[in-house]
Amino acid sequence: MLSYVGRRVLYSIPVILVASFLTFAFVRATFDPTAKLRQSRTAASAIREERQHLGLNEPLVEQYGTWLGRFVRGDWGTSERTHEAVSAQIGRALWNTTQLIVWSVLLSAMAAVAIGVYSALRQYSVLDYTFTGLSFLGLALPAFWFGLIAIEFLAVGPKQWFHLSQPPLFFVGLHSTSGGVVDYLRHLVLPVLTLTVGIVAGWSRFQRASMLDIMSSDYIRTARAKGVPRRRVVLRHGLRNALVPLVTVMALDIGALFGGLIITEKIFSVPGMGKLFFDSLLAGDATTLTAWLVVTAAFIVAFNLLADLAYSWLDPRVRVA
Amino acid sequence: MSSPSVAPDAKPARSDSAMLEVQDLVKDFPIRSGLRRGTRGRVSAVAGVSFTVPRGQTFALVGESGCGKSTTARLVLRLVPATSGTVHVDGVDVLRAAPADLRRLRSRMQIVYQDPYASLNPRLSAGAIVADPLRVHGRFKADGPARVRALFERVGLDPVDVHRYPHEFSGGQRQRIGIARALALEPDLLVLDEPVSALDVSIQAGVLNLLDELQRTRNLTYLLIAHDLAAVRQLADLVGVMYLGKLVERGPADRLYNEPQHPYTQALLSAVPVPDPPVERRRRRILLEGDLPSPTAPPSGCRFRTRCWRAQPICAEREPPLESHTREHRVACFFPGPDPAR
Amino acid sequence: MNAPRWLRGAVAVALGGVCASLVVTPSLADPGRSAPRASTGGQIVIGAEQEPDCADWIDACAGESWGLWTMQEETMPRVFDVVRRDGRWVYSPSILMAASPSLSTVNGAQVVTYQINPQAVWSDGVPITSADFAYTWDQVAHGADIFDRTGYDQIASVNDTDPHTAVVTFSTPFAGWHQLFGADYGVFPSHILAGHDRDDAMKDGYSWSGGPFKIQAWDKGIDVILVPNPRYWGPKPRSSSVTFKFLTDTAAEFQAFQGGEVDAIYPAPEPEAVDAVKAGLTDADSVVNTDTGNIEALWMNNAAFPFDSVAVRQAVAYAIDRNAIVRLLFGSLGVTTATNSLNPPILAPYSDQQAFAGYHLDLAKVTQLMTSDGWQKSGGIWQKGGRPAAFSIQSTAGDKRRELTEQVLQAQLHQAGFAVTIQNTDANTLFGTVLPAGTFQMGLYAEVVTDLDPGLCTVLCSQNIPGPANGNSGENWTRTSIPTLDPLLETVDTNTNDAARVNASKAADRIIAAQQVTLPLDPLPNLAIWSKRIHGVDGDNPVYAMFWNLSQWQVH
Amino acid sequence: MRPRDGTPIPEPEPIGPSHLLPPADVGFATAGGVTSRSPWELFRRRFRRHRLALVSLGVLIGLCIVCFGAPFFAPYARDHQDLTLGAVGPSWHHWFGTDELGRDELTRLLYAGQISLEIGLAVAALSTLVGVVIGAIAGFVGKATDQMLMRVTDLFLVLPALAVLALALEKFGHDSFTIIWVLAALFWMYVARVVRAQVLVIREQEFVEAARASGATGPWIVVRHVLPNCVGPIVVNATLAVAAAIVAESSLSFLGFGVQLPATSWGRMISDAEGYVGTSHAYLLYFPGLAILLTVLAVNFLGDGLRDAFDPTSEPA
Repeated sequence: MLSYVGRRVLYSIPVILVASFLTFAFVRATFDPTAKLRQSRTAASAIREERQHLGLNEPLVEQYGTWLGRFVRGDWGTSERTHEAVSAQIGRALWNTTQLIVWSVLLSAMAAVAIGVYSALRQYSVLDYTFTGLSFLGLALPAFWFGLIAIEFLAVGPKQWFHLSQPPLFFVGLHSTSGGVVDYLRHLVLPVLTLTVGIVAGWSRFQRASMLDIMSSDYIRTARAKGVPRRRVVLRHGLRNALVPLVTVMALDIGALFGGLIITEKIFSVPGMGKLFFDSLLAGDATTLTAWLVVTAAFIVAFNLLADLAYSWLDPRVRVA
Repeated sequence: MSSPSVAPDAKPARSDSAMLEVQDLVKDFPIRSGLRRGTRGRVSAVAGVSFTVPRGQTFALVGESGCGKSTTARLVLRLVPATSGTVHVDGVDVLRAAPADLRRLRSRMQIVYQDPYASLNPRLSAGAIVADPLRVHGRFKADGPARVRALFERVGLDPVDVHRYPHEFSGGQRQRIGIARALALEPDLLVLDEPVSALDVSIQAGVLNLLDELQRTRNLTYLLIAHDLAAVRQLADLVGVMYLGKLVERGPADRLYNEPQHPYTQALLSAVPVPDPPVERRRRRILLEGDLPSPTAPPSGCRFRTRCWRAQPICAEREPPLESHTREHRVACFFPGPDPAR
Repeated sequence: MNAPRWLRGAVAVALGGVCASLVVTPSLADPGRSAPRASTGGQIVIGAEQEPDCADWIDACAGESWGLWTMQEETMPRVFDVVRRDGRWVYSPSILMAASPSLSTVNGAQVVTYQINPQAVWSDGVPITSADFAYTWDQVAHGADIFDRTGYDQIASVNDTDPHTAVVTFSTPFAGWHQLFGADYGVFPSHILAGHDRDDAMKDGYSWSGGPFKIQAWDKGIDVILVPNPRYWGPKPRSSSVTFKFLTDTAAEFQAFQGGEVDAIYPAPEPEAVDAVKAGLTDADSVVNTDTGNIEALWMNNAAFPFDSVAVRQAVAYAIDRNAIVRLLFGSLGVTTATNSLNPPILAPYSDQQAFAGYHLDLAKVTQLMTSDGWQKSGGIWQKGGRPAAFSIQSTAGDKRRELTEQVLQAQLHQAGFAVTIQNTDANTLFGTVLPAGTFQMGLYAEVVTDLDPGLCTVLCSQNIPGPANGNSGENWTRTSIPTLDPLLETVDTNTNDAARVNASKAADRIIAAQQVTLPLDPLPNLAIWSKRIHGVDGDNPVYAMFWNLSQWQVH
Repeated sequence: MRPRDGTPIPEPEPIGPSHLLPPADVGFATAGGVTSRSPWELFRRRFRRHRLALVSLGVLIGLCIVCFGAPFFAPYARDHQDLTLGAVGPSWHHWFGTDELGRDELTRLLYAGQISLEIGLAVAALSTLVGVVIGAIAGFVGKATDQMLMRVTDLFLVLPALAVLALALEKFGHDSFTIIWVLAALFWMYVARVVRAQVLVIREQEFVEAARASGATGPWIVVRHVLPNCVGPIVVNATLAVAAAIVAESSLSFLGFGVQLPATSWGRMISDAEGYVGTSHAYLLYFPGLAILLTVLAVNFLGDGLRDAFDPTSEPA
């Protein structure tokens, strides 16, 4: 087991290294870190100094080497857009994004497991069909459109129809100036809802399929035949085994979320990773973009790793293979 | 049980024109594991097998599953690369043939599989399956359809069915499709990998008769793989018994069936029911104790010693060579001898 | 339920997480940032459609209007205010000044003397002195990575021997001296900053102030909270706090106002906001100010085909129904006529606001100009020497108003025989790469003037064409090069005699129009929208926006 | 597939690390008692059972006809402006209303559909082609080639898709041609993985060995024996890729990286109407969103039907 973990971890390192090099090269090829200087009315000497400082005149591989050296030592550079340490920027953004992810994942996981198990046990029941229909709808809804519609009908609409002084749900940022718990929750509902709709749809379909698969397997039939109570069979044998693949998929999806909330954060003005990326992209902030891409790729790799490990931990057969 | 195939006049028994000659064939599979995925050990699936099959004869390779007989069959056809040893088909070195030569060679040796389901492409019609080897070798041409139909007839299928798909045939019919495919290129050597073991007993005889008839009319050479001796009695001219990657006994079929020398052969034969009820009742069945040892760590000396009732200390020390018992009958045992029970 | 132990565990952890985060939530915000509750004026929340990148106002990272509006004008002391007097916007000495700054000539050099109000103090009680003026000038003129040194680099010295009098001596005449220590930068506290890295100390916000408010907390990406500066010597703020909430764009800003998340917005005049004003806002007031420093124009690359021909530039001007575009965009605000000068409305005294009035939709005139220039129509499109009159318009992607404008232009120009494609990129690429490099034919973007001094030389004088001489940093992106224009615009920049400036500026306007260097399109009205909850909002200011009297706002 | 924010990428099966791929749908037609003539016939029968999938196919074909036949079906000329009319809500003359320039929203929706569908179909075709080739090579050749190709695949999967898309479009410009190949470049890995997993299983089948034994070369085996047995998953994947590409394109448009005006796509139309939330012009937001919803829903149902129809383990009618 230890050697398996070790091998997986070791394998992740070159992936991250190559990914970071490609990212670095691509961002360098796309953006000129001195473009911002040219926009302001600074003399050409300032641009020359900046080029010198960033080593833009060196060969690309050498630039990458320097960058990587600094990066692993925690010096992620200074944002060209805000003159702030990139690590501080990303740290702050990560915290906000993480809040969205934690709530969405918690909610989605509970709903998806409940729906999946119910649908599998009561296959072809009315509710199963309803859930299936809803999940197809959830999968087809473009997140940004759903977000806007949600704002229209759950926040702005009610406020206008009932002449409220405040909308029932907030849709700007994660808290108000003097926010308390209720304020925080009112801010969370819409972005979390927007995220959850898509996630639950996918996960519940998956959980239903894997639960159906397990429930029709021989050992479940054996357990039923032996007279084990149905509830016990479902929970102890069925659900437990059906959760294994779901946990894996969840881990993979969560990894992708860290760099994947660009649209949700834009719609709800949440200053997270997605908004940081978007702002940096529009400002051509090469330093931030590079670090951002490497960090999000690292999250995906780390959660892939976690998925592998979770899978091998939950299903010991994999370790042998 | 009288076997028509052992009649000496039925086939030319000229050992000088050996169709298939296998020498010291070895196949090791590496076992990988650990952090660096290094080679931890080896599984000797085939550990030095030699035999010769004269043209027009049938060599039956018999042994429990996992003994390496199917691997040997695939090594002979070079479907898996051998670790060492040689295979000559009609004097041509198969294992060292250049790709172009190998292609030519392959049209002369074909294989019929055990599983009539997995061995037929479900997305192709029966006709297309039979025609596939012809197309591969560019021999389909204008008369292709006619040839396919002739092949269908030859193996006892209705040529009308060329457009049907494998799932629409019965198991026996499928096996005939597989035989027709193998015959399409008019090969000299057929490798039959347990050709009837997946079929119902009632159908087995039909397929075996077909194979027998084909051998006689086309002077085919067979390498017949089987897991029990009874099944091959009808076809076999020569028999080799394999245990854990090694031949333990080899010889003409009648000798081997009548005077088995190796305890393992005797054990295998004892499992075969005898049609004569009084004999059957008198017969003592030899039950092998224990499981087949792991091929990763075969027992020292004689590989069969762990399950052998005749085993002596020497069996653990040295490996018994495959020695002549009589002229063509060879046994790898320090204590060969007739089965006391028979 | 007979749930397995591990499942119970999972549920417990999940519930625990919910509870824990509920408990933790209040501390999500910095402990010190929850605004004081005991106050009469209440808390005001304003939507800002852009977050300033940094708060070091003289650094290259600053320079956005929202930086001025959200923090700078509330915390930095300045020498002049911009006020409306007799129907026009003029400079007026601020509360920092004891007397109106005086302009004189000493030994042939331009000298400006500032008398500092002895009551003026920083938030720590230290008086604002001439040393602060000297420090500010030194930082702008000699600092690294400065946004704009214009004017400050013409100052020879700042005499701060008298703490209450700053005497600024210029090396070369600078007509726009009113801007200095004003809206763009203000005055910096030398006693706090001198000897420190100014950029480090200021870029993420600062706690000192020389204005009515001070910055309590700038939560990047979320909001900035201002609270009254107790040491302010002027009128005390009425509200207990002002929060500027950062929203992603005009659309989000407007949504937030509609949804009641913010009390006031100052949106760019984008269609959705204009639309709402037209539809009538419920429980809200609004002000539309057309007397602004912003105009939208079509900037033609005078060095690139087909705009290297005067006739083509003029023909294009006759092919466009500019008034129709203005009516489409702002008709509902009562703005119906196009801008006819490259000097925006607040510079009316210095410009011929009707210079371009002669250009109006006239297809016959287009035909006449084009044929006389050697063009022939083929397939509905003008051709000359085998080249069609085809060009692309470039603008900032994602700007609804500009995209609509472009599509109308495209349709109108097509009618007149010009094949137009639209090619938008993000602002950074457009202003950082495309325009300086001159790889464009026609650009659609705004001219923004934040002071009351005319200064078209920067964008139209031939010596400011990006090139080796100015290190490619020139801003004459249209590559305008008219020998008779250069001296006039230089006079506007350097002559301290106001009458001479006015004459030169108006003459320049007429040359620009005659040559049809580039085409002013529409005035960009300022739009101030606020909830009826808020009292004290007193209209718009072309420089300081609706926030010019922020200290007088209060919640009803 | 989870076409959701940020992962607008087809995931036909929830795809885990490659060893997690369910080999479930690789059993071969063993359905007894079926008297149909060919797998194709079998497929058609199963598919016809799927009412919803049939309806979806009809909807999609209909959408394609009206969008690509927009010059015939659209009530107004393309980009016809009526500045004096401006934006008004749905009426008898303009069923879906008009936009700010007085352009008929329905007409615009049809022409926008051309671009959305075009991008969806082209991306699906291109990414499937690339994915099949790479997956087949990796699976069939194996060893170092497989290792290398799979590492490249992993690398592509590790990058945050939407961000890289936006970055790439920033670099290469955003005409629909660029959007297509950039999307395809980030979509092929899913097909490649599925095909590889299939090939890995199929190449161990005895009929493949039989073909080798008869002297068939690698390409022959792949084209004649291996790929025909992967058709199901490939087609299902390609179908879902259409939906994912449409959603991905609309997401990019929403971020401002869509096609250049006056051309427009459904995503761009939503993006343009973003600011009208809570105003009387909110109808401009509804129709393009419904168009995307309808298309993606239909494509997903179709994919679901195809999956069942191709799955040999599903019970016969």
